[in-house]
Amino acid sequence: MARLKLATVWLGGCSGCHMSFLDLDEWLIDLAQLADIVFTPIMDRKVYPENVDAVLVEGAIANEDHFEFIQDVRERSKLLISFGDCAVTGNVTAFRNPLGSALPVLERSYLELPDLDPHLPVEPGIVPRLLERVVPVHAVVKVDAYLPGCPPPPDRIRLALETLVAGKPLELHGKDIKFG
Amino acid sequence: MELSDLHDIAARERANRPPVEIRCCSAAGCVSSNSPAVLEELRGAVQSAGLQDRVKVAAVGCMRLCCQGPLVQTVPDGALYQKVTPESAPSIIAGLQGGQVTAERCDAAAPFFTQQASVVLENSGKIEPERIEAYIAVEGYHALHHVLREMTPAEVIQTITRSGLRGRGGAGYPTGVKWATVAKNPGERKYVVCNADEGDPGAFMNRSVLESDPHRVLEGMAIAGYAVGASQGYIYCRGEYPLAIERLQKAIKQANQRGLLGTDIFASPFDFRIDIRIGAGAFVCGEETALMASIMGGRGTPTPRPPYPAEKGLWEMPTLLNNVETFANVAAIIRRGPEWFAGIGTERSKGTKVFCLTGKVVNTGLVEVPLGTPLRRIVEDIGGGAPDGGTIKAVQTGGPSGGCIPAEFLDTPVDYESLAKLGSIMGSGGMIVMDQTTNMVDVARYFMEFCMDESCGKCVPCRAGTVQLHRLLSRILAAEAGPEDMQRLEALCQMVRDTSLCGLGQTAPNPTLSTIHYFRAEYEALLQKAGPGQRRRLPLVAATDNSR
Amino acid sequence: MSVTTLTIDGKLISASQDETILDAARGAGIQIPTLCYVDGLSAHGGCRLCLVEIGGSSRLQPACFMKVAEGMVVQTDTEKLREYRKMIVELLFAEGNHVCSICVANGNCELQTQAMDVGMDHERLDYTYPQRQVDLSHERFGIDHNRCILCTRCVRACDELEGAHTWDVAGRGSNSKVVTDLNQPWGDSPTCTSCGKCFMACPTGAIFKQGATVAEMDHHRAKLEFLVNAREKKQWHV
Amino acid sequence: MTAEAAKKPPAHPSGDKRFKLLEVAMKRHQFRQDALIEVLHAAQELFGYLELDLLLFIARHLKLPPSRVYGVATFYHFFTLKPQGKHTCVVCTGTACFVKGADALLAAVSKQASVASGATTTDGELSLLTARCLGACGIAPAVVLDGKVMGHQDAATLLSELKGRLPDGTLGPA
Repeated sequence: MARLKLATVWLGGCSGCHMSFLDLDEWLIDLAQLADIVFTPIMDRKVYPENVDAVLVEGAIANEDHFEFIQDVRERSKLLISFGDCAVTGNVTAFRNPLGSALPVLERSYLELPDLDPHLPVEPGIVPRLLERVVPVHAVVKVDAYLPGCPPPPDRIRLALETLVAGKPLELHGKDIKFG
Repeated sequence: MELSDLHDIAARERANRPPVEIRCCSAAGCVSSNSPAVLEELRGAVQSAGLQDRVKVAAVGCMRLCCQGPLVQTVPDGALYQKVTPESAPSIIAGLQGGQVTAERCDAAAPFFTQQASVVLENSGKIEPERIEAYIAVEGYHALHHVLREMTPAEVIQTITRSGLRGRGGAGYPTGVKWATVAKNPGERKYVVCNADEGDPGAFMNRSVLESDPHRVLEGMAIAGYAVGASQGYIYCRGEYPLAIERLQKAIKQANQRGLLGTDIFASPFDFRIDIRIGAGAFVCGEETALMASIMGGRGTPTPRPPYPAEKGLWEMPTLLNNVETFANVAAIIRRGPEWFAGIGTERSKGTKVFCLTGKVVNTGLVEVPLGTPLRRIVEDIGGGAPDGGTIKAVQTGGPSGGCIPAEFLDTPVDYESLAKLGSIMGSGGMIVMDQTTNMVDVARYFMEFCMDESCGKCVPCRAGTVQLHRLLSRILAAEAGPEDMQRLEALCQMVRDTSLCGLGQTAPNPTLSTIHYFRAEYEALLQKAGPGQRRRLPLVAATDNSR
Repeated sequence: MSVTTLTIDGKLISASQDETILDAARGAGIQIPTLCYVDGLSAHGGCRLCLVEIGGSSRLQPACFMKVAEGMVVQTDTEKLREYRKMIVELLFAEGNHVCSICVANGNCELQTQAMDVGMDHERLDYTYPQRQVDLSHERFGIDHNRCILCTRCVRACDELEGAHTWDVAGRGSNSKVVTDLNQPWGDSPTCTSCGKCFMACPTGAIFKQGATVAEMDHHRAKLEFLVNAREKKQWHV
Repeated sequence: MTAEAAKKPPAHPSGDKRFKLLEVAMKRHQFRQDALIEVLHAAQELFGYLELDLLLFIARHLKLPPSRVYGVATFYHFFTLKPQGKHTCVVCTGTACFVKGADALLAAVSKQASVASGATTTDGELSLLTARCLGACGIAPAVVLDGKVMGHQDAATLLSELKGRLPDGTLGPA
């Protein structure tokens, strides 16, 4: 059997889901026996590769880079798994949505609070523009499975990865789909 | 008050009637087209022509062809005038003396008038609604007398049952069965409630009946009170109908003064009081449990049934709830017999039904026809078809709870079962014609917005489900939705229909479901327009380059 | 009291005539999900989670309201009901701003538990992100309307158990919200006795104890039933 | 009757005669709690809108919890807790009016006067409101301007009628 090509992606989130992933500790060594990690924010690779078997996506879609990138990820991956509450629900990243737009947050952070040189950051091509609304991943691309949790506890991640490696459909139940 | 007194009043009324009567509509439709000024001009012209002894100017109720108001009719010759202005009005009086009439003639022999029936509206446009004597002169309150003196409550209920009358508020529940249930349920007090919270947009039959012939409703309620053993009645009337409320108040006062309501009616031991409760702008209060909550001074939120109002209604007592039009049929049934009534209509839908014909149709106004009349006769013969050479695309019946019937089914007889078979309902009687310019997805969204705004908020599927349905419909309409949204729309429609607490939520998906059923192509076209969307477009405008 | 026999999920059950389907089912160890229902308070019938199928009727009925009847055949867990329950929970999540990860009730929340029970692993509907307020004016409690599911348990607890009727529902439809008195700050309420029954009744983290932090708050909901038994039956179940 | 039950709430301290009239209206209903909606109708007729102070006055006289009074007052669309503009323009959005272009009427006034539906212009001159259905479908689309029902309206006729009633400035440039 061909080794699973696995990727992880970090969008609008706090990286907590990736930390939880790293909390799998020595099981990561077992995982390395079963799968190749072909793309992840914790290794230095700039371009998302083709023909990824499964990808764990952390974080919500909060800016235009996320929006473009997730579509590349979708096109190049067989299975896309929303990884953690930000990807699944928007979670804390989407906290600003009830304000109606991104502007109140930017104004608060960059105009009202700073003592020195208050201005809105505008760096086309360097700082991606924020979307008016933060949306969960499945609002933009098709998602194949969901792994909720803030962050998903390591044993839940392990269960998911073991299922994927075994080539079984990933469907979690009961406490394994607990939000928060 | 005795029967002889009724006869005396009627005789006096007839004796005092001058040879010519000029009837001017004073119902709300014509009032907004300036009929009060027309009325004043007519009265002035009679004065100045010195015709007071020969000509009477009467403010009557609705003459049905609302789009051509104000309407004026001269009796006995029956000449009918439309769009009468204060300027053209005096010429009608001049015409009586051979002068030239400049007021616009309306063809009283047109199908709009000749193809209609008259049971509920038999007095409408003929008698003065603000005078009880006028009602008594057309045998008003005779049925109540007959019932109190000659019939037992059981016999009254039997008569109503035999007539085959069904509730005119929407669902068509057999009236006699309902009365029998309230009558047999024990309770130290019982109530009769008239639902005059006519909330369906595009429906004003009840307003018209209340403004044109209010005593008819009071008499029907009193008969019902006797039949079920109630001594208190409430009329719950929409606040949007100030004229109807005013006329009801006057009518109740007159009936009380004449001893036709109150205590010991017709020297019998029967007491019956009627009070008005004025709604305050909440469609959901047309639902019977919400209506009762509102009568008791609370938020108009429904409660699960059972228990039904017939068991535990107002203040936990057995309560009979019927709609205005249902009560308006009662006295006629008693007067003319159940067999007469059962002879009108179809096997399972007896009697007539009043519809409000509006929308993209030449003749808009009130239409009363026997149940079972083909829809085509109503919209094409009586209604005159679509205006400006247009073609009829669909007819919407039943308001926000109803559906859109496509033109290919215009030959369907209008009765409870046939409409239900087409995915619509009779409802209270709104009938809105749509022509080829009408976008059916927009219609579905319009009704969903209505239900969303009118949801009371008590149950989750209606409160939150209508919001989601409205969003989905808006997205489809904006050509931003995909096939999965369409699937979700249909699934959510079913869920809201099956799980909502009351009729509002249970029927809120109907206009959407019926337009999907008959006009799916219009939905598909919008999905096509949205395209498959290989790469999703940026759905949301970015904010950061707003550098100020 | 006459006894009725009925079938719930294929199990023959006897119940007293005035019992609801919910009571009868629970008595027989059959769990029907609820959110707006809470022991000790009157039934509300708003959340629709406890809808059941009754043989011979096409209409689903709320188990918390519907009384048992002789020979009744009830199904509480069909595929249709499961799907509808899931949609109800999704509607609730889409309607408010529920962020479990930073909620005081995380781990003690009935909505969160329902989401797990109905198998909701993501939201299929659009989040609406309403703009809602947080009121921290009361010295002991706070209310975060973002987490309110309008179950009215606080309203009923305050009215039926405490008798103060500080809470009620204002507005309507999706603009409904629970208010104290004339929609004034809770801390200024002249009718509130600070008894905490609304807090005990709340199924989510909407009404919370001041100073509670993420995931540490328990509501002690059984206290309400304890009070009812003590007050009405003069029985203290300690 | 106990002393507690007989306790009558004090007259309103403002001395405003309208409170006296409202008391008379409540008395006509024997201060019955189930007459709350009738009393709210009367109060709004007298005062134009329902201030919190007024709601509290009603709660005290009917011996109802304030939250209940507030809940009922905000449930029904007829009742308003905010003062209305000097002029009111109610656009009927019933089905017959919808089919005949009520949306366009609403949009025209909303745009011209820069006021959202349900709100009042900043100068307090005009409140733009909608009605579910006036029951005047025969003359659709219908509008009620300062209490007067006008049928067969279009954006031009309605705006020119408004122009005649409103001071310069309430309606923006054409």
